[in-house]
Amino acid sequence: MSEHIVSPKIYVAIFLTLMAGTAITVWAAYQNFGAFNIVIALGIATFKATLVVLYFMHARYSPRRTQLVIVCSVFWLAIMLALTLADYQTREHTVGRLAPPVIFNLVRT
Amino acid sequence: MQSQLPLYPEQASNFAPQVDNLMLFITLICLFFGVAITAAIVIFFFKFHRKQPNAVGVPILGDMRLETAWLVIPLLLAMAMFGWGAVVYVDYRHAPQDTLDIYVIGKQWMWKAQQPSGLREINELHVPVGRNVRLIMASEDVIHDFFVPAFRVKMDVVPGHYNTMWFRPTKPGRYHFFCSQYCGTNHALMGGWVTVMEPSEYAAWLSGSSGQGDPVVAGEKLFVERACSTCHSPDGTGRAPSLNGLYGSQVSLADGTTVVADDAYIRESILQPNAKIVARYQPLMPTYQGQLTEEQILALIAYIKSLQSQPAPASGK
Amino acid sequence: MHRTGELYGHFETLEQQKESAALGMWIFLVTEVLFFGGLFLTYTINRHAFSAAFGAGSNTLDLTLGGFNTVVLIMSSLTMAMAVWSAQVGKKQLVSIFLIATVVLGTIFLGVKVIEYKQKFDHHLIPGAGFDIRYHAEHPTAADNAGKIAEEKEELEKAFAKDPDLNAHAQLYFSLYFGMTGLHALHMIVGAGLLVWLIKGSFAGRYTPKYNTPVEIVGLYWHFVDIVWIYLFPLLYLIDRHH
Amino acid sequence: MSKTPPPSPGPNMPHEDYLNATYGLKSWLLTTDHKRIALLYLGSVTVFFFIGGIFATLIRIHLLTPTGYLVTPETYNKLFTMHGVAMIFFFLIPSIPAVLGNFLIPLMIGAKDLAFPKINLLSWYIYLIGGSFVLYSFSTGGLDTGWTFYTPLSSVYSNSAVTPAVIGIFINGFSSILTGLNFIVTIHTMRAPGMTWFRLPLFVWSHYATSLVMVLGTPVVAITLLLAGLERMFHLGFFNPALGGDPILFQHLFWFYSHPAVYIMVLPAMGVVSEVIPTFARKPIFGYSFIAGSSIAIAVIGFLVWAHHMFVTGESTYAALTFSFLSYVVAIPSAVKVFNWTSTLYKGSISWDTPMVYALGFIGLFLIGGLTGLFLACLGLDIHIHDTYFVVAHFHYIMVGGAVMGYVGGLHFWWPKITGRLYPESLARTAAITLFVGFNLTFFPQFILGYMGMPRRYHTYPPEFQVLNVLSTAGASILALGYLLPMLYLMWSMRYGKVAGPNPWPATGLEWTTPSPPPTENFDVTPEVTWEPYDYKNRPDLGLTAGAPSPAPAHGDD
Ligand code: HEA
Ligand code: HEA
Ligand code: HEC
Ligand code: CUA
Ligand SMILES: [Cu+2]
Repeated sequence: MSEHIVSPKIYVAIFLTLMAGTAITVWAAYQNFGAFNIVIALGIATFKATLVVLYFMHARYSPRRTQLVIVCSVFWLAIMLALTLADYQTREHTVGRLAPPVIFNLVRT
Repeated sequence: MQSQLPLYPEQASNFAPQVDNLMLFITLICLFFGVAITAAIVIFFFKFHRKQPNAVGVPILGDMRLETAWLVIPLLLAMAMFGWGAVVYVDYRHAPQDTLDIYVIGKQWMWKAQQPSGLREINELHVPVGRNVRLIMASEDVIHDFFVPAFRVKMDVVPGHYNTMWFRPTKPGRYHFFCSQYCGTNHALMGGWVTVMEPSEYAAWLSGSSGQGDPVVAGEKLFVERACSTCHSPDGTGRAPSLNGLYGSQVSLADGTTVVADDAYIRESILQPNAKIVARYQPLMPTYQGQLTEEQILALIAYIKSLQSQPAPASGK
Repeated sequence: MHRTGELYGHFETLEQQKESAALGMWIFLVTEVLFFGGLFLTYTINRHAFSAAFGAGSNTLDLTLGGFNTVVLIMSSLTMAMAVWSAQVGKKQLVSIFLIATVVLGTIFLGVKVIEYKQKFDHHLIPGAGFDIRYHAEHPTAADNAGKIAEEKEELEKAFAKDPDLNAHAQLYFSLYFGMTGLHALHMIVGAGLLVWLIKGSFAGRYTPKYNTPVEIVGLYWHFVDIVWIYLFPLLYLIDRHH
Repeated sequence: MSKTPPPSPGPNMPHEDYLNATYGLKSWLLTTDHKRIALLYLGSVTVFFFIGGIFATLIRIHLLTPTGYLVTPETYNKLFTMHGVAMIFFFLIPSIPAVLGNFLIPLMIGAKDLAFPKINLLSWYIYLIGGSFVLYSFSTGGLDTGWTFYTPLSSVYSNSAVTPAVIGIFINGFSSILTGLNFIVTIHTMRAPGMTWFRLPLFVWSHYATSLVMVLGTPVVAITLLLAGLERMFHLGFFNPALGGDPILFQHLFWFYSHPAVYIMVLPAMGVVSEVIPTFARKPIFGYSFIAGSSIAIAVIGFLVWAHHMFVTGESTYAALTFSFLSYVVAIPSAVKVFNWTSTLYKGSISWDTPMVYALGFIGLFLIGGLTGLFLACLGLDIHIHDTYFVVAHFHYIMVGGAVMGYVGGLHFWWPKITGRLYPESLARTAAITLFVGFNLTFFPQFILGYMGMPRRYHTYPPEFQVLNVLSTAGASILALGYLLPMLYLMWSMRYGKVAGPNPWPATGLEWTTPSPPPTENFDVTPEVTWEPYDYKNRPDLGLTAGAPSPAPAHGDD
């Protein structure tokens, strides 16, 4: 495992990109893109996080095994989020959590 | 009707035979695998028992065809179980259009139900045979679960959500229902009876005309039907004071005062139980306001008056 | 477990030792991802159910402070990466300098966080009996800009119109806000402790091109904490800024 | 395959081993030797097994009569909760990994220790701290939420000592995480020369899979219980509907860990069985790569099925369909294992030494437990049997009949290696059979009870259920006796047992090439592995006659 030394130039370039990302995401927050606001905010965050992982954390130059570990973490997080949200998105029978409580008259007696 | 050791509860709803058939199907498949594997182990065990202390076995590393077979065949059988189970479940989760809707509320530790006519019951549920019944359920506190083994159905009752379940009773009778989601101290006591009635009887019951004749007899019947008896046991050991010898006696209250137990007091105890709390008891009793006709209240009072002969209980008097 | 120089006795080579340490840290970070993942899931589901309340809560946060902190934290990531580089190329003095810079930036971040918490406290935004999301709008201090306050009031009324239970649901937002930023801050504090330990080692000149595993491992951790913030910042501060 | 392992020292050659290398309490409490830490764990998980077992005994005595005369409802609820918590979090999850895994993984792969010996010790201390919190909760007010801690009961309504218990389990989670992390790294980086992935013992594979689950799942339950604890302490509303939260979310988060956690409990036991069967059938395991692969498959697919515990909570029908389907898929790798173990017996040279009795018992009971899992995974059936004694019987079959049997069997198998002494064979065999009989009598009636409709967690039940409950209690008494025996004779054998020698069975693993008990550094020289796993044919050093000369292995699959 000969180690790869990332040059400070790259570090600074990444840093500047991250700064730019931060600026853009703050700017975008004030624009109205409808539902896309969330997508944009999280998209930029993911872009930034990826840069940090790849360069600051050297994942780009790491052994395969490390890269696999990273992929796994993202994958398992995705399982948790996706399957749970799928349940919430496809519920039919429960009247939503905010629904007018028709039968609350009964509940309160 | 059933033997000492029955293997399944009575079948009293449309789902019961379906679930039992499913059970039989899966049991057969599993029996097959269970018996086959156990038999193989026993046979191999004896047939290939070590003959000399130093003997080793024949090295067999594996077999692709066998591996494939026992990957694929169980998978196919599993899919059959899944498919059949899914059909029953989807049916269960989608109530038909023409249901009789009954509201059910679970709270620690009792069940309240309200019939479409507005009539209310506690720890009891009356339904007509042959009608599709849908329960719309909510909880006041923690998660409960409404479970009728004879119907083979259950559904959690979740605070903040409204869950529904449906079934079609197929056989008149009285069946146990339980709370099947652990909900605290008296989880095991949070049950009652579902009464499945012929439609005409049900209609009569709804109109309250069942309590004709002697008010004491009617009152006694109500006392059981309305679950008074689940709390008020004659010997005063339950959660509530015994009502034996109550009428006309001095009752000491939690606030230190005493009252004479007359008709008005008993009436108030039934309709506004929290107005006067008996000493040493918790204000557990639910209100029956709006659930009893005046006639029924009178019948209950008449019944409580009749309980003079038995010895007076020690508590609260 | 005896030890020869930097090599612990149960390892055969320094390479093996370094590889193990790095893999260990990466796996630890996986557990951290899932740990924060549980919080993110809770956040997502509640945000979906109570978007008005979460929007209102989000708008009470101070974007200037949050943005400033984001910059500070990313900068600390840069200095951390530079500390690793310095060790790799054998510039022993730079290692100490960059590590100290990192710890200073981390402390600034935590300091700003304290200011923000204090503000929430003053504005009655701590979940519990005293919680009142209207409090600040109704009790502005002399320092507050009157126009902004009026705007805030109007926004709140709009939100209350959408969700009459706003006060209850905004508490959920703040529970999550304090939960998530609190756990993040806790990680920062642990990281700062590790940095101090590294700085001590660097003064002794311990980290060389041959042996710099501790710097690298702590670096991984520090960058991870940065990544968490990269997500927390938009989720807590930014979404629903537009009106 | 030409080289043979180095000859091991004779049985009676005195040597310095990990037990007698240093003396004194301090040398144990500050040890970083994985073997000593394993013994520290052995002691502490046994304490929790006792505690959990005493609760179980009280439960069973109470349920003798329908009204239950022993304890009040509150106490009963505390009993089964504390029974579940002690048994799951503090006994079964750490049992095999932290005791046998800790002891054996470095030995099996030819390493001097785990990759992070200090972290290994740390994780034992974390376990103790977590355990103390939980014991504190048990002794001050108890815990009555059910081991599942469903909200809002646990976070709002319960009057018992929930907060310390939740903190204790939260802390204990880190012990599990660190153990898993240590194993994964060790298996990746510490293997001896020649120990390739496909030469790893299946015990190591199953621990690798277990560690994956520990590392990926445990953090989620940690944060979940932390949130529930915060909710309780500060009246927050994450899961409390009265404040806007959602109790179902808690269940999702809880089961995201707790379903995979059942595989933390059973995979290591499967690993034990995969070692024991080839040893006592004296032949290579059938389908090595399938058994190894199925461990990984169980660990991965096991993460996709959690909401099968929530079929009647009102989760979406689509979600229920998905989770039921995947639950059936995850059953397939378990099936593969059972079939391969059974086939391994074919044309073996089978003995019925105690570990083998346990292993065969494991297969039988795991089979019943696993197959009844298929009933529960069936959507239409689960609406009837959910939260009844059917579920209780299902999981005891797997966890007690399966995992605990595997654990006790494994302890017997490696006892000579751990202590250097043999246990009394016929007594041990008797105990194993007693356990098997007592176990079935205790839990089989519960399947029928469950189908008849007896809900679980009931301190009182309708009288028609009494007969079966009495049977179950009777079985539990036999079971208790069955557990008492090994505890006594194993302790006895530490001093008085026959000296075992390095390889009493004989078995093929690397751990058997070093003296018993092993020296502190495990091997006198770093071993080099030149043989395939479970290979009896090319191992003249084992001193076995290869029987009739057999042809080259047919149908090699790896
Ligand atoms: C070690 C513990 C362990 C293990 C390994 C398992 C394994 C399985 N479990 Fe179990 N389970 C628990 C412990 C465990 N479980 C516990 C503790 C609970 C209750 C929690 C609580 O509520 O308190 C529970 C509850 C539980 C439920 C929820 C019940 C309910 O509350 O309504 C379900 C539902 O799907 C389920 C299913 C399964 C399945 C499909 C498997 C499968 O992995 C089993 C696979 C094995 C086999 C199938 C046997 C071998 C196969 C063959 C011989 C071939 C034939 C196979 C086919 C034809 C497919 N389990
Ligand atoms: C690893 C897990 C594990 C283990 C090993 C056991 C072991 C046992 N369990 Fe347990 N059990 C659970 C996990 C486990 N259980 C869980 C998770 C629950 C659900 C909890 C909940 O609902 O929240 C549960 C619930 C549960 C119930 C249902 C309670 C209810 O729903 O109301 C019952 C009832 O019979 C029961 C019985 C037993 C018995 C008889 C044993 C026996 O195998 C125990 C035998 C062991 C001993 C007895 C101790 C050792 C022996 C000695 C020291 C000898 C001397 C002792 C005597 C002479 C008494 N358990
Ligand atoms: C959930 C349990 C419960 C049920 C059901 C219940 N009660 Fe009660 N009842 C109590 C408790 C507890 C008290 C004592 C505390 C109080 O006064 O509220 C009480 C008090 C009373 C009293 C006053 C007794 C006295 O000693 O002064 C009367 C009369 C009474 N109940 C009648 C009834 C009748 C009639 C019914 C059915 C229609 C009924 N109760 C159903 C729990 C119950
Ligand atoms: Cu209500 Cu259990
Ligand atoms: Cu499960």
